[in-house]
Amino acid sequence: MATVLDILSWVLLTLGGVSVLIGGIGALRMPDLYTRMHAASVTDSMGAILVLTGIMLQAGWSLVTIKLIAILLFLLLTSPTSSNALASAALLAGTRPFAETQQDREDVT
Amino acid sequence: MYYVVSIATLVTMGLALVRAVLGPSVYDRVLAVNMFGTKTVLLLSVIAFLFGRPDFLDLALAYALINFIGVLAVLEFFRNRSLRRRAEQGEGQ
Amino acid sequence: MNGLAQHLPALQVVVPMLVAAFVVLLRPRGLAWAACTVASVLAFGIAVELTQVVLGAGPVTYLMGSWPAPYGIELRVDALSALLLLVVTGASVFALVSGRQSLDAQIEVERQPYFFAAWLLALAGLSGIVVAADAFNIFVFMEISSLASYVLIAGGPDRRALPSVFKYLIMGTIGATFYLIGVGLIYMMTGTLNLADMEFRIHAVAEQNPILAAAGFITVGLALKAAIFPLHVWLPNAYTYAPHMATAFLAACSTKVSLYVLLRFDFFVFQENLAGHAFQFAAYLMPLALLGILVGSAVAMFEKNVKRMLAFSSVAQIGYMMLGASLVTVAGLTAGIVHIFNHALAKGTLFLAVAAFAMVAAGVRLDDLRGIARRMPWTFGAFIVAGLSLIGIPGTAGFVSKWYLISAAMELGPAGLPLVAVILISSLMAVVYIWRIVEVACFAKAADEGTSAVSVSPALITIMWFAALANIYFGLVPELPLTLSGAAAAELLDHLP
Amino acid sequence: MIVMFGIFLLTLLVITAVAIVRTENLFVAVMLMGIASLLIAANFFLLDAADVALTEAAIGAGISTVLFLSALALTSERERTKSSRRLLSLAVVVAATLVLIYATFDKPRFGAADAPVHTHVAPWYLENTPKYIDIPNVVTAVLGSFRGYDTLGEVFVVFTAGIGVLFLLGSGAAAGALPEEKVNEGLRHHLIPRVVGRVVIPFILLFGLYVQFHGEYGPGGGFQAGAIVAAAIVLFALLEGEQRALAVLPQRVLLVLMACGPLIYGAVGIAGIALGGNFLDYSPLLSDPVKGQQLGILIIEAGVGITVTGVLLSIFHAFAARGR
Amino acid sequence: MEILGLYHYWVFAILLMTGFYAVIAKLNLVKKLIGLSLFQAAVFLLYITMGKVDGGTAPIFSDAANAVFSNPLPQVLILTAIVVGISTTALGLGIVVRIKEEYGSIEEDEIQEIDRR
Repeated sequence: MATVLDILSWVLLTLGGVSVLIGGIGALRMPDLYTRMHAASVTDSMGAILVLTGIMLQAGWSLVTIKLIAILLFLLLTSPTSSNALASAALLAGTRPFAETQQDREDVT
Repeated sequence: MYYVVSIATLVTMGLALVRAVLGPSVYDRVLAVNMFGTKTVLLLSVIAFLFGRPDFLDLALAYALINFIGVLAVLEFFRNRSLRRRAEQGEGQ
Repeated sequence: MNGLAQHLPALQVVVPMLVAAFVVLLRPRGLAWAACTVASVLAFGIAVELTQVVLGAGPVTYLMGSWPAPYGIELRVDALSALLLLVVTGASVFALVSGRQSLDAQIEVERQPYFFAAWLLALAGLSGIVVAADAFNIFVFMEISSLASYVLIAGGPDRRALPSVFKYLIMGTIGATFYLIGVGLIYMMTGTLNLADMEFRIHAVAEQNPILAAAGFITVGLALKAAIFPLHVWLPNAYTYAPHMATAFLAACSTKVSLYVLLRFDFFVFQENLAGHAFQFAAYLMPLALLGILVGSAVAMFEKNVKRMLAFSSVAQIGYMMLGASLVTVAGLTAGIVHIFNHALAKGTLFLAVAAFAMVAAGVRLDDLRGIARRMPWTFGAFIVAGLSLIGIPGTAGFVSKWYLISAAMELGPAGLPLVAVILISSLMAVVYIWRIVEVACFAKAADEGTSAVSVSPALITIMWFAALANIYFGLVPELPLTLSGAAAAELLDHLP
Repeated sequence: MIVMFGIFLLTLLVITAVAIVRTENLFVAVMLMGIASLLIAANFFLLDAADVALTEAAIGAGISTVLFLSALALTSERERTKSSRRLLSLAVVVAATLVLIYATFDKPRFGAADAPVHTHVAPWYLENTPKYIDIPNVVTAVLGSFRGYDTLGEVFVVFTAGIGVLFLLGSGAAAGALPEEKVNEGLRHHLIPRVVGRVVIPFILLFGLYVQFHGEYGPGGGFQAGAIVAAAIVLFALLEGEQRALAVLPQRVLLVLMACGPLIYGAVGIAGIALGGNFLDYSPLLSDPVKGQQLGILIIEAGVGITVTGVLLSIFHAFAARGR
Repeated sequence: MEILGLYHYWVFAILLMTGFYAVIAKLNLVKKLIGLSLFQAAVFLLYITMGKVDGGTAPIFSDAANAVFSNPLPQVLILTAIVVGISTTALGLGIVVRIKEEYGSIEEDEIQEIDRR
């Protein structure tokens, strides 16, 4: 049983690491704000879930797990909220998605 | 295995930093700051286990919420600015 | 009361601090001044009591929280700290008791509780630095006093107070941070923060480089705070645009406390521990002190704003104190330290008189003071007495310190002659700038008589004259400051076993 | 390996610092400052300073960012002029850097256990904390008791900054009389952040209390808790409008909080004198000296937390009131 | 490892001087304060670095932890210094806001220009 849990948690951790990395590359390489945000926020949540669950499996059932769950819940609540607020603030300021025009972007920098 | 995750997180933090420095718009930078914050939270959780001191997870929790507040403060600030600009433009016409 | 006596070093700091927290809550705003004055007088009483104890029984130490010395924080009051405590608390009492009217005119009643709380915090911070025997504790109290001083100066009615105080804040913080770096480096090499412990443990340190770097950082940082030439650039504007009474308080004591810390470090911690210590003083600090004396006095001669003129004169006077210390002899140190006391008396009185002038005249520029001597003969009389003391006329306090300084310089033999020349030249310059005010005040025709119907409060006149007479008293009977500074100098130079 | 992590983070920090100085947009500088704070805090964590890391994150990345932004909202967001005396400053700075690096060669190496710092005073704290105070967190023991006088001074530094800002900017009470529609709305009509905020804020407050009272056992204490509670209320003000935050905690109350913290701290110190010890000696508070120390630390930490909350919120409101 | 053992101190030196450069060379008052924060942060790093012991852990006793603890004293000092730093920054920002209200500018040279008039 312990080995199964171990293997499972390693797999989760590795996947988490990979998705975190993908998010980072996406945020760097994507062409405009909204696509970058897409790359960053989706993998952000994904990575957080995978990594924290992986750690949880390692930690076993204790106060630590509760803290980890609290962190995970907090990240899952706030991270999309930040993204949402960011997108709406950017839209309000007049940043248009890449496909429409590239001109506007220069105005708001 | 914790090392793998830590290294991936560290590299991502570096990438986020590059995005924050390059911009180009302020919103890109906010995005980068937010990402940077969540990656720090993950890094701290992992390192707490790496150290064998899981009681330090409190720190990760604190970072998560401070980061949230910081990002919202920045955005609130921009919103006010755009609203003000819009109002000024409206008066101008 | 006997039980409380042993806690005096702690109470010296804690009483004004706690009253400050209490003052902001006072509902009738006018009470703030009264509470502040009472706390200040109390602090002065404690300082007098401590001085007596120190004169009688030697240095007093106090262990905060009863923890033994290098582990807990130790307070230590010796002759030098006692002298400084008298200056700090005395200046506060004089400025507060006489300053009600002037402060009411310059600070709105609504904001007064904050102002007086800041005043008490400045007082507590300065006394805290003086009684501390722990390098980091000095930093903490330095920050309390600095932040509070920024608030006091920013209270000035002229908007130019704001850029001046910002400059002071930047330079003050850089100074404090440099000090912190220096303390960090010493801590790194010795593992302790207690000054006495530090001194003995530096002996054991083989590598001199970090200690040398630390000495450099601490000297530069404290020189910034003490406004030692050429790092004095924040001082003239800050003192010019501060509320008059805040200027009187801060000019009398704030830079001197930083100078005190510098002396503490240079003579207690580094003296026997750095190769060529005395030489470093003579080579680096003495030229700065001399230049400071000359440049400060010279600029003061051409200033048109009286407060600025006196501020530049302060830069020169700090030079005198540094000059005394840089001789690294008992006579020189005694002269420098006694000048701390005498200059506080003279400069404090002068700024009180300026505050009184400002109540009646339109401003404190030379042109505003035309014919002021006829309109305010009493105030002007006190101003003259303090001015003579600043110049160093025999019979005044200023003469005592200059006399000691000159005799200390003569001890050097022929090499001391240029120093004597500088002191004499600078005294002549002081005659010039004080004379310029006298000339305008006595002989120039007032532009329009009776611009204001305000009369100066009796409290201000009384205190001013009291201070002016103190200038004469300590010129004729200089035992108290001389005993204290002699003891302090002896202790600074030969405290090593 | 962990050392390599630290070196990587430090390198990122240097890059951030250079970017902060080079950018001409002050927002960007402030945001990068936030990143720099997180980096520094992460480094502190790697260097075994959990308490400091928590403080740096809460104060450097959270409160400091909020304060800078409030000030920027009232001033301007761009540097207008280029820097002056560029070459001279650069020369001074490069020279000083070289001197500093030169001076490092005699320093004890990073982490060396035989360095003087680790052999002289510090071991005493590690040995005697269980004996005299008996709480697991040595940092809290040193902060609260062994060097409690420094902490008292620090509380007064915060207090001074608070009254300084109130003196300069006014307490904002007068501005409260503005008509309701002029009032800054915050993210009010933004549904999602508000809903999430309502869920999250109580937990942040709870977490703040946990940090406050868990400070004797784990990383935490009055400063961190005060900053976290203040941050929670700032979040409330951002989401629900500053007026509602003021209605919950009016300026007058904040002022009382601000002054009460130092008074509580001072009162504990005076109690030490009254009960026959020295100032800030907590041992006589209870018949068992160790329990007395614990009680003293608990009370002074509460005083610290109260002051920090009061001051930070007062400052925040003072800035916000200027903007109306 | 000899060189790596000093890397932390070098970063301290570089950060310190980066902040210092911003303080002396920049004319914008807010930028000066940002530089000042950086300058102070560098000192925090110096202190915390010297408190680290190889193989040590945070000075908080726990059942599982090994016996080597890092030095608590620098941490206490820096806790204090961080709070002092934010206090200075807050007061500085208050002054900057007032300067902006009185002068309409937060650039040092422009303010000097206005005062000279």
